[in-house]
Amino acid sequence: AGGTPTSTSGGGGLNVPTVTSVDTPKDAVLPAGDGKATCSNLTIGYIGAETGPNAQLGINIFNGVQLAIDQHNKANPGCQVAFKKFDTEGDPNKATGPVTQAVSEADIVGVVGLPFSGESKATGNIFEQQGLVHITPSATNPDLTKNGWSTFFRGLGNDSQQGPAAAKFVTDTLKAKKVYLVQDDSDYGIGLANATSTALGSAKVGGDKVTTGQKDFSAVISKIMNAKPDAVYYAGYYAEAAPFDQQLVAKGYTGSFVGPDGVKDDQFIKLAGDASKNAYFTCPCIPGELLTTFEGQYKAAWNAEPGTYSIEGYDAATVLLSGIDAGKTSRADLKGWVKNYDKDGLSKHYKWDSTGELQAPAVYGYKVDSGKIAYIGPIGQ
Amino acid sequence: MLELVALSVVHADSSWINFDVNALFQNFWSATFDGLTFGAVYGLIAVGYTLVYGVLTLINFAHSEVFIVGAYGVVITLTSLGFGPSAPTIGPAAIIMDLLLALVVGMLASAATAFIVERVAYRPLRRRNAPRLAFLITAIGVSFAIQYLIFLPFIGGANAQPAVTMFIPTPIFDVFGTIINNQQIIIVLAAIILMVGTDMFIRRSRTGRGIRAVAQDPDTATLMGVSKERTIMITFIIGGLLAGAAALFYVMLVPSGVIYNGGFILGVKAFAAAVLGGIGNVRGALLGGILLGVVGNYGQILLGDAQWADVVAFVILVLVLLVRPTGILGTTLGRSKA
Amino acid sequence: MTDQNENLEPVVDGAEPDIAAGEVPPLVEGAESEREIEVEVGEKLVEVKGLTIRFGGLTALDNVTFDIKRGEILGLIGPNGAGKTTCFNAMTGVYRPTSGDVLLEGQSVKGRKQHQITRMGLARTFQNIRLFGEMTALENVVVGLDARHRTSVPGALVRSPRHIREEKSSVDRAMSLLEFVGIAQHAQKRSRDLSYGSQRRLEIARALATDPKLLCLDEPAAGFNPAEKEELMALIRAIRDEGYTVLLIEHDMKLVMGVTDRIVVLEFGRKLADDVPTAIRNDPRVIAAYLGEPEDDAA
Amino acid sequence: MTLLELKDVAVHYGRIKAIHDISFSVEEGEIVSLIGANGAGKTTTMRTISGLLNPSSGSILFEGQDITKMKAHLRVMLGISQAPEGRGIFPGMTVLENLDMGTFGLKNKSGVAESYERVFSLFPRLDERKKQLGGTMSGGEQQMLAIGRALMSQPRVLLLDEPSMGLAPQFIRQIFKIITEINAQGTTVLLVEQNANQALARAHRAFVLETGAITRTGTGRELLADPAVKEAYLGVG
Amino acid sequence: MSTSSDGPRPLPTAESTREAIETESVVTVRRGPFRGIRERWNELSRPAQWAWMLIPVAIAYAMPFINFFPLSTSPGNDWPLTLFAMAVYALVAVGLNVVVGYAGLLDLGYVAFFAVGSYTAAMFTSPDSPYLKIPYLWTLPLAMVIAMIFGVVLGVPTLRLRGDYLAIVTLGFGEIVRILATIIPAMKGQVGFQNVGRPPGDGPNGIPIFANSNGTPWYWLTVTILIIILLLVGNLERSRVGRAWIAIREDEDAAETMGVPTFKYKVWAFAIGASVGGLSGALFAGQVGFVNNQKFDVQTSILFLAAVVLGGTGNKVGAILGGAIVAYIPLRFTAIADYKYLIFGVALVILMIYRSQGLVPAKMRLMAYSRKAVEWIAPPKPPKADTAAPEGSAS
Ligand SMILES: Nc1ncnc2c1ncn2[C@@H]1O[C@H](COP(=O)(O)OP(=O)(O)OP(=O)(O)O)[C@@H](O)[C@H]1O
Ligand SMILES: Nc1ncnc2c1ncn2[C@@H]1O[C@H](COP(=O)(O)OP(=O)(O)OP(=O)(O)O)[C@@H](O)[C@H]1O
Ligand SMILES: CC(C)C[C@H](N)C(=O)O
Ligand SMILES: [Mg+2]
Ligand SMILES: [Mg+2]
Repeated sequence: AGGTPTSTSGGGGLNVPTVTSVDTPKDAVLPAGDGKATCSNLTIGYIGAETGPNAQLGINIFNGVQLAIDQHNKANPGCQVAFKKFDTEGDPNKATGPVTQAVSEADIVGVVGLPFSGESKATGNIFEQQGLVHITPSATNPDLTKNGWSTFFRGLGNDSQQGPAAAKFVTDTLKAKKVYLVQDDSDYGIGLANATSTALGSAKVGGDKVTTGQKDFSAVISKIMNAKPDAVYYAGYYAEAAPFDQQLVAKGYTGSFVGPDGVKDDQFIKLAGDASKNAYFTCPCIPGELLTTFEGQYKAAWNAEPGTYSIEGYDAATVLLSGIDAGKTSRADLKGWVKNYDKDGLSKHYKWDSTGELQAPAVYGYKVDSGKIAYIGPIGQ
Repeated sequence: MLELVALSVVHADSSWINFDVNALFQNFWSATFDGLTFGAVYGLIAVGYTLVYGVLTLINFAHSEVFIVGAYGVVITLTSLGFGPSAPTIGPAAIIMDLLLALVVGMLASAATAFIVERVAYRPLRRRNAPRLAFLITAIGVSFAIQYLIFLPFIGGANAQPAVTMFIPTPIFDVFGTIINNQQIIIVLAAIILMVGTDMFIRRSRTGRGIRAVAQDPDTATLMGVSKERTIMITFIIGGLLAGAAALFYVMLVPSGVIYNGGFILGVKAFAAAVLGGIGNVRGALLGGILLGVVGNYGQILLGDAQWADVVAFVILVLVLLVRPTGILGTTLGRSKA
Repeated sequence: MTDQNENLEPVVDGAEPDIAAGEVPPLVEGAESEREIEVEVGEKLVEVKGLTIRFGGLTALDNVTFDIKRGEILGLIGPNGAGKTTCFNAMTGVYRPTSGDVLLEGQSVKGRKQHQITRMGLARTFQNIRLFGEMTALENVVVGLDARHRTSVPGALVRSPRHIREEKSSVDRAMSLLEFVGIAQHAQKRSRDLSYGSQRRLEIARALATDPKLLCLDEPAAGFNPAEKEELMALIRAIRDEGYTVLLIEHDMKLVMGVTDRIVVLEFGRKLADDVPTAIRNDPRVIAAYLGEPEDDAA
Repeated sequence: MTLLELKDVAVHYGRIKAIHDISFSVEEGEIVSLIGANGAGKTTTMRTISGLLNPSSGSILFEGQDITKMKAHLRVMLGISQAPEGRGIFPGMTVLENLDMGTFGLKNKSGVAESYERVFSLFPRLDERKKQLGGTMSGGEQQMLAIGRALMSQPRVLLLDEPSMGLAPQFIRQIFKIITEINAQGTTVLLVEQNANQALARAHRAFVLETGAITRTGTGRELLADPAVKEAYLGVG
Repeated sequence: MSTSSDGPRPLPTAESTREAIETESVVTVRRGPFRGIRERWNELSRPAQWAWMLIPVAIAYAMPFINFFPLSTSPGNDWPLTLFAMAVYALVAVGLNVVVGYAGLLDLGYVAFFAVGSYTAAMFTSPDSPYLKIPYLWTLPLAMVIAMIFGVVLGVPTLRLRGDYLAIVTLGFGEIVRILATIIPAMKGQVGFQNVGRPPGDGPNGIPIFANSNGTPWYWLTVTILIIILLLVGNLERSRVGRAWIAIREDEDAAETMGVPTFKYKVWAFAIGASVGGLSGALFAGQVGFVNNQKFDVQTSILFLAAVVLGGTGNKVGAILGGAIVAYIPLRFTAIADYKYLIFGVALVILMIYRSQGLVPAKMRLMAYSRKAVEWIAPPKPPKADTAAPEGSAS
């Protein structure tokens, strides 16, 4: 994804050029397809958080899925695909019920989900047993593809790819000599932190752990202030990253704040307020919001900016829909279809290896620029 | 019990627990002052638990939601007053006016919630002479109901409210190389003033005596001319008012903390604070809150993981209770034996 | 079973010797004391030695010494606040004596847990009724009986033979006790719903169930009218006749004078007198401190 | 004039009918005694008058005003004060605070000082123990405190439920002296007692309550003389 | 408080004066939806009662096939798995009822024992754990033992605390266990343990019988265990142990004075409750097949408590009912996710207001042979409802 470089100054007094617009990959597959598809009573499912502490991440995703399906059905009068959601609250312990229910419903041929690594772990074998293909738009724990599941596909790079890229970005692009690494207690955060930590090597001057749901970061912050780092990398979600960054700045921190896909969301800016000026993001995802068409459609549908993983959800659904359009209307066929899929999506090129990992996931950089997430460009393959 | 859990599962890698005394020394004072600030907020919330517990022997789990509603009140007011993510451009006087307004709204919002909860949920139970546990479960039900009412997309939604910056904390003075900013001072002072006021009210005022009487023997209190219903209502309202105040300060500290389920854990902490200080005792509530805040911070820095904050806090709580079964300032209600 | 090993080993339940099948109490007249007490009738059963209890500044009991002879009914009287209940509490382990000691058959109760003291053979009723409100009268009594039972938790879990034996025998024993205090017909009522009088009787039955060597009654007649007091007097005598020793706190002189064999008078925590009723009645100090002019003392 | 009047008042505990449509009245300045066996319903009657229990039927009038539906704490304001059975001491309050609660309902606090003096002179023990927690007082001391507290509220009518319970003989006599005394000072008294002799001797009028119904009425002396009453409540001999 | 000797009014206990006011009216306490049934039930002979019990048991086992619209949780959630969840919650409630309902100890950290059970199952069976592996079914008793140890370890220091001080301490303990699960690497925090063991056996299609997607066998297993536990708890209830517990609940001081070693029995209550909690945890872990720190939070503890009280504190049948309902409501409404917890909360409030005593008001039978007592009473009327209750027959 190329674009037109401009230049503004971001956090940490650095000067990182931003890319203001990304042109939609020309031959990216879109849900609409050719409009000639025919099929009858097929359903695509979303299984994941609708409620619970991480509801918003789920909402971002299924809104993307819903959008794709609506576009498809609008364009293909002959093929009306139904959409059905199952709530797991993002909790592994609550996931088996909905998943079992979903796989037991014959008309569900493909699933987008599950968003979180934990719940994906807990339920992957159920999909496997019933041969139901599912593409996760966001679960990034590397081990997920090591279970030998033939039905599991990951629609984005995993943490072991993002980590090194992030490290490189912080040290090279942001020229940080001293990096402080903070992680939350999610497997996502942990996995990512480990990958990043090793890649950072000596540049890492300190590390700390915070908790999902934590609001008071004063203790961590006072340690950071003593360590005087140039950059803080936070491996976790925006729910904690936002208050963290905000309190950090309130305490007079002047360095830059870098977060991963879990943090890269408009919510982060909303919640961190002005503090977010110093923020950069790494993400194995391309900027949905910069794809003007997609952003427009999404906004029109949900009158909200596309959130983290909205576009991954949209793409995942598209992969499945295009299969249906191609007449792959049985679970087995659709699974085969995804296995051999090799096309551009809006966010990236989708081609999976035998384990279900994307073959060439890239990692991209972002920064906050005048209250918006601005695209910097690819920062690692 | 800590040790046992540890032993049972950790042989080789004990890297998870480290005693970084150094870090503690380096950050001692900042940890202390931050602990004070957050502790003061816990304390304000704790009063609600302490008072309601006093009159109903009820752990009012809905109080955390009373608090969060107040927080929503504060944020919404400030936003509508033009506050946003970036620091306001208006003059200090104007800011103070607006903050006071927000404070009032927050307090009223919380108080109203507390009042309604009392009327809708607890009073019917009293009418039916329900047992204590029935009250407890109702409280839990109310807590759920309010949380997920806010959760509904067309009310609060799954997201936290956008942050509002009230003012940029500016350093006032420097203690042992640790900067103390106006925000911290404001919060701690305000909390103390509110607490002392409440404490006075409970101890001195006629209503206060009524509250204590109902707490100890509702029936006899009635025979003394105390209106049980009215007294209970007032305790809920006082608790609500303070929770609302706490909400403002909390939003000051954590502008992004205003989310449908944002009160619960805070509530648990506050209740712990109330017990630590001696349940039924207003001063105890503040003391307990501050203690939890400070000690939690120490533990967290010493042991190097935010999670430890709660562990340490609760262990302290247990130890204190084992030494003083009724909390630091708590007195047994003189229940003589036989 | 003998009291020796009963008292020597600190009584943890399950540790007591077995009730031989032969000793299952006789049915209807099953109320009499089952204990073998080695002190002879008329000898010292309990010795209160220099008992002192202070609450902060206040000395509730000041070096009080008296003893209770097996088989007697000893009255403990004195003005309000004299220290009677406190004395009870010290004997039954509710309060730790500041100094002094209480001996039951030569065994000190000091440092023993309340429940152990009860098992040693000191049972009491409360000045204010304290029954287990949700339980039936019968169950209340059986809780008392359980003090003598030794089914372990695992035993109960698997309904061991001993458990079954004890459960069966306890019904008979409990019913005979209820009958003895005269409320057998209420056996299945929740104790909370019983009338005040019945509750007082139930408390006595429950205390008897622990099969005490000494039964301590704290103002059992409070709130009774004279007629009812008459009945109570009869009951207390009957208890004594069943072989129990009784310590009685009571403000009603008619009752005290009527049933006690001997009276100890406390005033301001000190022992004022210790003598037979007739002597006490005419003891000028007692009259001054407590009774006042007898002829006024209606009822 | 009639100060307090009950008209066919019935009281239920759940389904149990504890009081069966009783009616009686108390004239201003009287001492009226209510005697009866355990469980007869005396306490229930008292609690109903003071408003702790609601009658299932019938009505209660105070100075002709219907107070059947009036909240208990408001009745106190009218001058109905009760020393409850079981004393109802506030265990966590000191003796002084307990007494102070007695003045809670008073509109004008004038005379409170006198009340204190009066109570303390009646019960020196309370004076000695001003700072002791109510819950740690002895049974009898608590009884004194309960009565003293009732007096603090300068009531129009004083409801005493077994005031002599747990008191030592000389105090019992004193209590009854006090009762006549305060009555002489103009306070109307409704007295529930097991100590029937004293109660009847001191009462202008008295009622016998049996299983929730009034079975005998008369002046104190009449009932004292009544053989049936003697037999049932005074104890033979 | 100490000094009320007020005739037949509910006896004020050490716990709270308020109790006394609450239960002014005895009859409302006694009434309950099943009152009539109780009466008739007690007329029945023991064997007859046994025979009758077979019906509900049969229905219980048949539940997976009773899967129709208003009742069933599909399309939101798989019905057999829902039933399993309900059964587990029921089991939890039965265990917690021993602590809260019988001994009257307010435990807000019960989830800790559930967690201990889950982790026991996970760490001894999951390939993700370095420790020695044993067959899953063995972890059930093991979980009980380990949880019981935890119960004692928690109980000994804390059970000296009275009333709600205990509540907050247990709540803290619950949190500590969860947090340690996060901090201690060996317990793998949110990463958790995958492929937790299951009972042996494969179905025709090669899918294990006890696959985590196959609710029915898990449900039957749990129901069976539940019944066994019920019988055992029933035995305790009708023994000196049960009486000691209730006595402690009613008036701890008086109990002590009546020779009940209160502390010892409180610890027992804790230990027994804990072991049942651990058992349920192990079952749950087995079905889900994955264990991490996410489920063991305060809310869950509180839901457990809600289950007990909802059903009727101190009543086994009630506990089962309560547990089932608490698990059921949210799952029933998964389809309308946004509203499910709103509905749940409101339901709790309404149920509590209109069934303050719980769905099945407590009526413990504390004696095995109380029927014998009847012979003693020249019966004006047959023995009151006090003696037996529907659950009474579980002996
Ligand atoms: N826990 C305590 N703290 C302080 N003082 C106490 C405590 N318990 C009892 N006292 C005091 O000790 C004295 C003795 O009390 P006790 O209850 O033994 O009196 P008593 O002889 O039973 O009187 P009564 O006949 O009224 O019951 C009383 O003055 C009481 O106030
Ligand atoms: N809370 C209650 N629930 C059910 N029945 C009750 C309750 N309180 C009292 N009763 C019943 O009401 C009747 C009257 O009780 P009450 O206490 O009024 O009697 P009393 O005359 O005061 O007796 P006492 O002389 O023992 O005080 C008794 O039969 C009692 O069993
Ligand atoms: C929604 C995503 C942030 C989830 C996260 N990547 C995980 O693996 O759990
Ligand atoms: Mg006494
Ligand atoms: Mg009475």
